[in-house]
Amino acid sequence: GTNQEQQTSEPQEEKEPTQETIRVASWSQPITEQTNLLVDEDKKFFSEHGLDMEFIPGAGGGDAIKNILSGQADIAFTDPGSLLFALDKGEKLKVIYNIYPQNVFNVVSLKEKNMTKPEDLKGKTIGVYSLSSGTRQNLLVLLHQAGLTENDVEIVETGLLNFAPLMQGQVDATAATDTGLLMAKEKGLGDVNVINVKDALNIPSDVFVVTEEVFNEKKDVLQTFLQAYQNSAEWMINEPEEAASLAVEYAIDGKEEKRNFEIIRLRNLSSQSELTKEKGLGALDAEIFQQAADTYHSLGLIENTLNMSEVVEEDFVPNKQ
Amino acid sequence: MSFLTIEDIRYGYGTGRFVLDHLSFKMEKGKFHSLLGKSGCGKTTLLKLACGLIQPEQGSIRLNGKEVTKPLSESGFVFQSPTLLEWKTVIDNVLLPVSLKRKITNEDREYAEMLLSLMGIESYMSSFPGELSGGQQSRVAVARGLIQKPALLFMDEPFAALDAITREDLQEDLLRLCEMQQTTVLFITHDIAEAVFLSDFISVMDEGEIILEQRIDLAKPRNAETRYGHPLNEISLKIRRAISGGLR
Amino acid sequence: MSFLTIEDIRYGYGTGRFVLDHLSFKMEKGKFHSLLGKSGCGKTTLLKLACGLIQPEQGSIRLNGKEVTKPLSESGFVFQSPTLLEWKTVIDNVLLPVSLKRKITNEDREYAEMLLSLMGIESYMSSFPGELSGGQQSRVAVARGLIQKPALLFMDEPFAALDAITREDLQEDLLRLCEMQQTTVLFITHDIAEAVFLSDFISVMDEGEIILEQRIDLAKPRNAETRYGHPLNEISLKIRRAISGGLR
Amino acid sequence: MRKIPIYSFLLFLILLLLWEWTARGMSELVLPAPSVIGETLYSGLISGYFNAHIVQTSVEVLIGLLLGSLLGILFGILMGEFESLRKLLFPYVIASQAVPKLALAPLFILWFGFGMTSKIIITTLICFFPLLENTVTAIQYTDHKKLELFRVLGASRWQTLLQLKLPAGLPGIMAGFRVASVLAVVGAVVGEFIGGSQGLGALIIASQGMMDTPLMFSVLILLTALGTFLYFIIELIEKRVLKPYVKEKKR
Amino acid sequence: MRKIPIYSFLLFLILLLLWEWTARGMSELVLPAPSVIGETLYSGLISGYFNAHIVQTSVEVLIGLLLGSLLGILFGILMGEFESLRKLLFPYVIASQAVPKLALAPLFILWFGFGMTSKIIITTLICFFPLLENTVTAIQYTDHKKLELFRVLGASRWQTLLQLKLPAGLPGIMAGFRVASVLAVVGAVVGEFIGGSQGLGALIIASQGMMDTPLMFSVLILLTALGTFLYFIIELIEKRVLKPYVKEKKR
Ligand SMILES: Nc1ncnc2c1ncn2[C@@H]1O[C@H](COP(=O)(O)OP(=O)(O)OP(=O)(O)O)[C@@H](O)[C@H]1O
Ligand SMILES: Nc1ncnc2c1ncn2[C@@H]1O[C@H](COP(=O)(O)OP(=O)(O)OP(=O)(O)O)[C@@H](O)[C@H]1O
Ligand SMILES: Cc1ncc(C[n+]2csc(CCO)c2C)c(N)n1
Ligand SMILES: [Mg+2]
Ligand SMILES: [Mg+2]
Repeated sequence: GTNQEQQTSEPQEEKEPTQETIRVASWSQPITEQTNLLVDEDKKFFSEHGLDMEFIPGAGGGDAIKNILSGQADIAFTDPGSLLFALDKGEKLKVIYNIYPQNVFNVVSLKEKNMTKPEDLKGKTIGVYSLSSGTRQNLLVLLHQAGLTENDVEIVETGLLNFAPLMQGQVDATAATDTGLLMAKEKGLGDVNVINVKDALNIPSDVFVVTEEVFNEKKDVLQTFLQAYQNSAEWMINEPEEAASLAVEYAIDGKEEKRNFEIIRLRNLSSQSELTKEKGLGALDAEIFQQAADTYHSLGLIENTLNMSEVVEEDFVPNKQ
Repeated sequence: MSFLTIEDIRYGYGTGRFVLDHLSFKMEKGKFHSLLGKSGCGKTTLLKLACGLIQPEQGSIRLNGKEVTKPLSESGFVFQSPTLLEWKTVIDNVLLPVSLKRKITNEDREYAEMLLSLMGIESYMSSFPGELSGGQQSRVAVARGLIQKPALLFMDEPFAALDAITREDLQEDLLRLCEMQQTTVLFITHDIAEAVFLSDFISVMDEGEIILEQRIDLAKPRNAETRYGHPLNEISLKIRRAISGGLR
Repeated sequence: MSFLTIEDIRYGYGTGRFVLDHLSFKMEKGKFHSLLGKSGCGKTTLLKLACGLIQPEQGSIRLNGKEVTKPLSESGFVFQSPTLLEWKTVIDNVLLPVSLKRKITNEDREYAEMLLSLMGIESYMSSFPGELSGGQQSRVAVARGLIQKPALLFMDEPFAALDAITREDLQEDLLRLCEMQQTTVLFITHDIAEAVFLSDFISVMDEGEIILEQRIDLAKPRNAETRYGHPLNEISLKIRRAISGGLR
Repeated sequence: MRKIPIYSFLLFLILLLLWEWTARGMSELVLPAPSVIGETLYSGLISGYFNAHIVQTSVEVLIGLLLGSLLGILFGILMGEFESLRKLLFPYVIASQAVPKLALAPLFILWFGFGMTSKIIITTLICFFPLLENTVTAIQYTDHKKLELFRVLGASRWQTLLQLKLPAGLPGIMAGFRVASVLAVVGAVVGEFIGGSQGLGALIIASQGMMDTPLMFSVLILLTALGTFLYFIIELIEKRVLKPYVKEKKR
Repeated sequence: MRKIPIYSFLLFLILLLLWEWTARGMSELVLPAPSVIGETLYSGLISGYFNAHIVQTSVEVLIGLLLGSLLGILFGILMGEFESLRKLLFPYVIASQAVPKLALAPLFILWFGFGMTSKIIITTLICFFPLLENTVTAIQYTDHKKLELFRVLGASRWQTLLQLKLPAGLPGIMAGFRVASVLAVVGAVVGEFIGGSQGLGALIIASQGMMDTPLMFSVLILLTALGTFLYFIIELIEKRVLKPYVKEKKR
C-alpha cells in the first residue's frame, strides 16, 4: 500500500486521484442489517477516505472466508464459527474488528411449552436452519453451558422458514436469531419464550477477518477501512430512520421502511457492548474468542486447541476519540 | 348383389386438388377385383377409402349396406410398402394382426409357418426384417395380410418386388387360397397379365376416374395354360390400350 | 477391355452364411448390364459391392484396374426403395447429389426440371415426398440418380412401382439418355422383357452365383418394334427358363 | 376440442380456490393464500420492484440457454460421431451433471467472479446435458437407408451430419431443447442462490430471510412465467422448423 | 480404437496433475489437492464413514428415479396421446420444473416431513421432466405408415401405444432416461440439502459448515461415481433392449 490513505483521514478531502479498492466478502446478500456498508453512493463513508469499497455477496460465513482465502476479497464479514473452523484447518487469519459484539442467537418456544431456561430443552425437538448453520452451533454452545449435549435433544433441520414448523407444532423449539424472531412475530407468531444464547456465552456474532498476508501488506488500507466502517456504524446508530429509508433502495430485503427500522434497531443494539462504550465501536476482546474456541473444542466442533490471542488483533480498531 | 359399394365419392389430400371425384365402384362377394392404372392415378387412394382407412369428403362407402367409417379389422391388408416392425422377428410380424385380437395359439403359429413356407421364406422365420432382401420383406407383408384368413382382402402391388417365377407361384397360391376361403379381393397391380390371370373384374383408372370396367370370364381353376393362352393375351391388350388411351 | 471387374468375391452379412461366394462379374464400358434372378438370390448385394457401398470379404473389385474401396461418388444410384428426404421438396431431393458436390446452378435446376418432366412429375416439383404416390416417389429417385449425368449408373428395380405404359416410356428415355452420355449401367429388374429390351448383357443369378451370362444383340436404337418382335420374346424365354431352372 | 381453454381456465380456478381454502387455515408463513400472493405480485410489478431482478435473471437464462444449447449440440455431435470421444469424455460430462452446482459455488466465484458470468456458466452447464444426450441419440439412430444414400453420394461426414443426421434427428433435438429451456431457469436461479445481489434467485433467498413467503411465491410465479414463455417460444420455433416432418409423420 | 482406455487414463492423469498443481498454490479450504481428497475419500471408505450416507442417497435416487421415470412416461403417454390433456397440464408441468426445488424445500418438509419422503418427491419431480418431453416427442413422431398399419388392423389405442409408439420411440425415451438418471442424483442431493441428517447431500452441507472442503470433494466424487454407475446400468439395459433397432439402424 501507499501512504496516501494516511492523508485521506481528513474527511473533507474531495475525490482522491488514486482510489484504493477494498473488497468486502459478506456472509450474505446486501441486506438491510448491513445498510451502513451499502450506502456509499449516498453517504460516501468509504469514498471520502479514498476507498472504492466493493461488496461481494455470499451464502454463509464459510463463503466469506473462502473468498478472502482465494484472493477474491480482502476482508471477510463473517461469524466466529466459520473463523474457528478455518483456523482449525490451519489457515492463518486475523480478526481485526468486532462488528456485532452481542450474540444474536436464541432459542424460541411457544409460551405454552413453558421453556425458559436451557435446561428445559432436554428431550425436546429443536429446529435449526441446517446442519451447517450458526443456529445449530449456537444451540450446541447453549446446551453445553447448561451441561447438556447434542444427544439430550433431537435436532431437526427446518430450512430458512424455521418458525413455520414451530407454529405448526412439528418442533418444540427453534434456534434462531433476533431478526428472525422479529420477522416471525410480524408473521403472527404468538406469545413465545426466548432463551438468549448471549446469556450463556456472549460470543460475538460477526467480525471482520483478513488473511495474515493481507494483514501484513495492507495495514494502512485496512485501518482506513475500519475507520470508515466505524463511522458508518455510528451513523446507523445515530440516524436509524435515515438508514431505514436508504435501505429501501440499497438492500435486497429492504422493501418496507418500517421493518427496516426494526432490523436496524436490533443490529445497532448488537453493535454495542460495555466494551464498545468504553473503547469505541468494534472493540475486540481476545478473551471471549478464547472462550469460544475452547467451547467449540470441547464440543468437538474443532479438533485443535487454538490460541486466539495470536488471531485477535485489537490494534487496528480505531480508538474512541 | 354387391358386397362393397362405393358411391359418388370425392377425396382430396387437402391440397386443393381432388384425387378422386364422383367415383363409383362395386365389389362382389367372393370375387377377385383388380385396379389398374397409371402411377399416381389414385389407385392407392381408392383402396384406402374402400378399406375404411380414410373417409371420403362426399359420397358413401357401404359394406353389406352398412356405412364404413373405420378400417374393417377382420379384413386383410398388404400395403404398397412392406411396413414391417423392425424390432419383431419375421414370424412375429406375420402374427401381429392375430396378436392384436387375441392370444396366439399353436394353430396360428403353424398357419403362419405354412404361409411363410408358401412364400418361400420359412427359413427366415426368426430373422429380423432388416436382414431380408426387398422381395423377402414384401413376402412377409403378404403373409401378414393372409394370416387372419380374411373374408375381405386389400392388396396394393404385393408382388411388385418379386421375380417372374416367384410371382407366378404366389399368384397361383393366392388364387387357391382365395377360392378356398371365398375371399373378396381388391388387388392393385401394374402387371396387366397378372391382373387378368387373377381377376374376375378389372377396373382401369385414370386421373381419379374409372375408365374401363372389364369382366374376366376365363375358366377356373386358372393355371399355366390360362396364363399363356390366347384369351388372356387378348384381354390384356384391351386393358393395355385402355390404360395408354387414358394418356391425355 | 472390361471397365469394372469383380473377381472371385465372397460376401456374408455376418450371419454365418455367405450370400455371394466365388462370384466373378465384368462390366464393359458404355454397355447396359442387367441382373436377373429370384428374390433373395443376392442381386442387391452384388450391386452394393459393385458400387463400393460394401466391401467383399474376399476377392477384388476393380474399376479401370483400380481397387474400389468406397462408393464412386461420380456414379448414379437408384436404390430398391426410393429413400427420399421427407424434409426436402421433390426438386431439392433430385438436386441433392449435386448440392453435396457444389453450389447449384441454374443449369442444374433446369436439368432437374427436365428430368422431372421426363418422369412425368414436373407438377410435383415443390411437393414434399410424403405427398406423392408410391410410383411417383420412385420416379423422383430415378431422376435423382440421373441428375449428375453419371458415367456409371447403378439401378435396383427402379421401375418396379410403375405401370406398364409409364414404364415403357421411361425405358426408352433411359436408353436414349444412356446412349447419349455413353453411360455404363448395372440394372436390376424382375421384368425379363424389360431386361432384354434395355440390355447389352444380361446375367442371371441364383443363390449367390451367376448361372447365365447372355449377350443381347438386338439392333439399336430399340423401339416399340423391338419390344414386340420375335427375337426379344425368344431371348426372354431362354432367360426365363434359366431363372426357373435355377429352382432346385 | 374447442372448449379446452375453458376447461383449462376452470381447472386453474378450482386449483386456485382449493389453494385459497387450504391457505386460509394456515399461517401465511407456511402457505400464503393466492389472494395475498396476487397482491404482492401485483404491487411489486406496478412499483417496478421486480424489474431489475427479472431482467437480470432473464439475461442469464437467455445467454446460458444459448451457450448451453450450442455446446450441448456441439458435444452431442462430436460424441455421437466419434464413439471414442464419447468414451473419453462421458465421465466428465456425468461429473459435471451429477455434482450439485450449489456445492461448487466458491469455485465458480473464484474462477468466474461473483458477477453474472458464474451464473451464466451454471445455467450453461445445466442446459447442456439434455441437448447432449438427445443429440447423441438422434445422431446414432439415423435411418440406415438414408445413411447409405449419403455414403453412396460421396457426402462428407460434415455434410451427412448437417444435411441428414441433424435434420432427421430434429424432433428429438427439439425435445432436448424444450427440457433445457426450462432447466435454464432453474440453473440461473441456483446460480443466484450462491451469492447474488440481484436476480430472482437472490430475491428468493432474501424473501426467505425476511420470512416473506408471499414474496417468495410471487417470485416463483415469475419464474414459472419465464419458463412457460421460453417453452412457448421454443414450441413456436419447433412448429415452424418441423413443418415438413409433421406433413410426413403426423396426421 | 483399442487404445481408448489408455488415452482415457492419460487424460485423467493429466487433469489430475493439473488439478494437483493448481491446488498447491491455493488454500485447502478453496480447492483441495486430489491427493488430499484421495486420502479423505479412502479413509472414509475404509472406516465405513460414508456407508450409511451412500446407502441413504442411493435409495432415494433409485426410488425417485423409478417413480419419476414411471410418472414421466405415464404423463408423456397421456400428454402425447391427448393433445387436449397436453394443453391442459403443461403450465403445471412447467411450473413444477421452473420452480427451484430448493426454494420449496421448506414447504416439502412441512408437507411430507423430515424423512425420506420429501427427498424422494424432489428426486421424482426432477427426473420426471426429461422423460415426459422425450416420451411426448417419441409418441408424436411415430412413422405414419406404421400407424396406418395399426389402424387398419383395428388395434386399440392402447395396443398402438404399447406395440408401436413406445417400441418405436424407445431410443428417444432411453435418452430421456439417461438424462433423468443423472438428474436423479442431483435431485436427491438437493433434497438432502435441506433437512437431512443423513445422505451425501447432508454430508455436503455438514462439510461446508465445518469448512471441510476435502470431505466435500470426496462426497462430490462419490456422487459422480453414483451417477456414472446409474448411467452405465441404463446404457447396458439400453444395449439389450435396443438390440433389434441397432441391427436395423446402426452398422
Ligand atoms: N442386412 C442383412 N443382414 C443379413 N442378411 C441379409 C441382409 N440383407 C440381405 N440379406 C440376405 O442376403 C440375401 C441376398 O439379399 P439381396 O438383398 O441381395 O437379394 P436380392 O437378390 O436383391 O433380392 P430381392 O429381389 O428380393 O431384392 C437374402 O437371402 C437376404 O436374406
Ligand atoms: N399424402 C398425400 N398428400 C397429398 N397428395 C397425395 C398424398 N398421397 C397421394 N397424393 C396424390 O394423390 C394422387 C393419387 O395417389 P395414389 O397414391 O392414390 O396413386 P396410385 O394410383 O396409387 O399411384 P402409384 O401407382 O404410383 O402407387 C397422386 O397424384 C398423389 O400425388
Ligand atoms: C447477525 C448475523 N445473523 C446471521 C448470520 C448468519 N450466520 C451465522 S453463523 C453462520 C454459519 C456459517 O455459514 C451464518 C450463515 C450472521 N453471520 N450474522
Ligand atoms: Mg399406389
Ligand atoms: Mg434387392
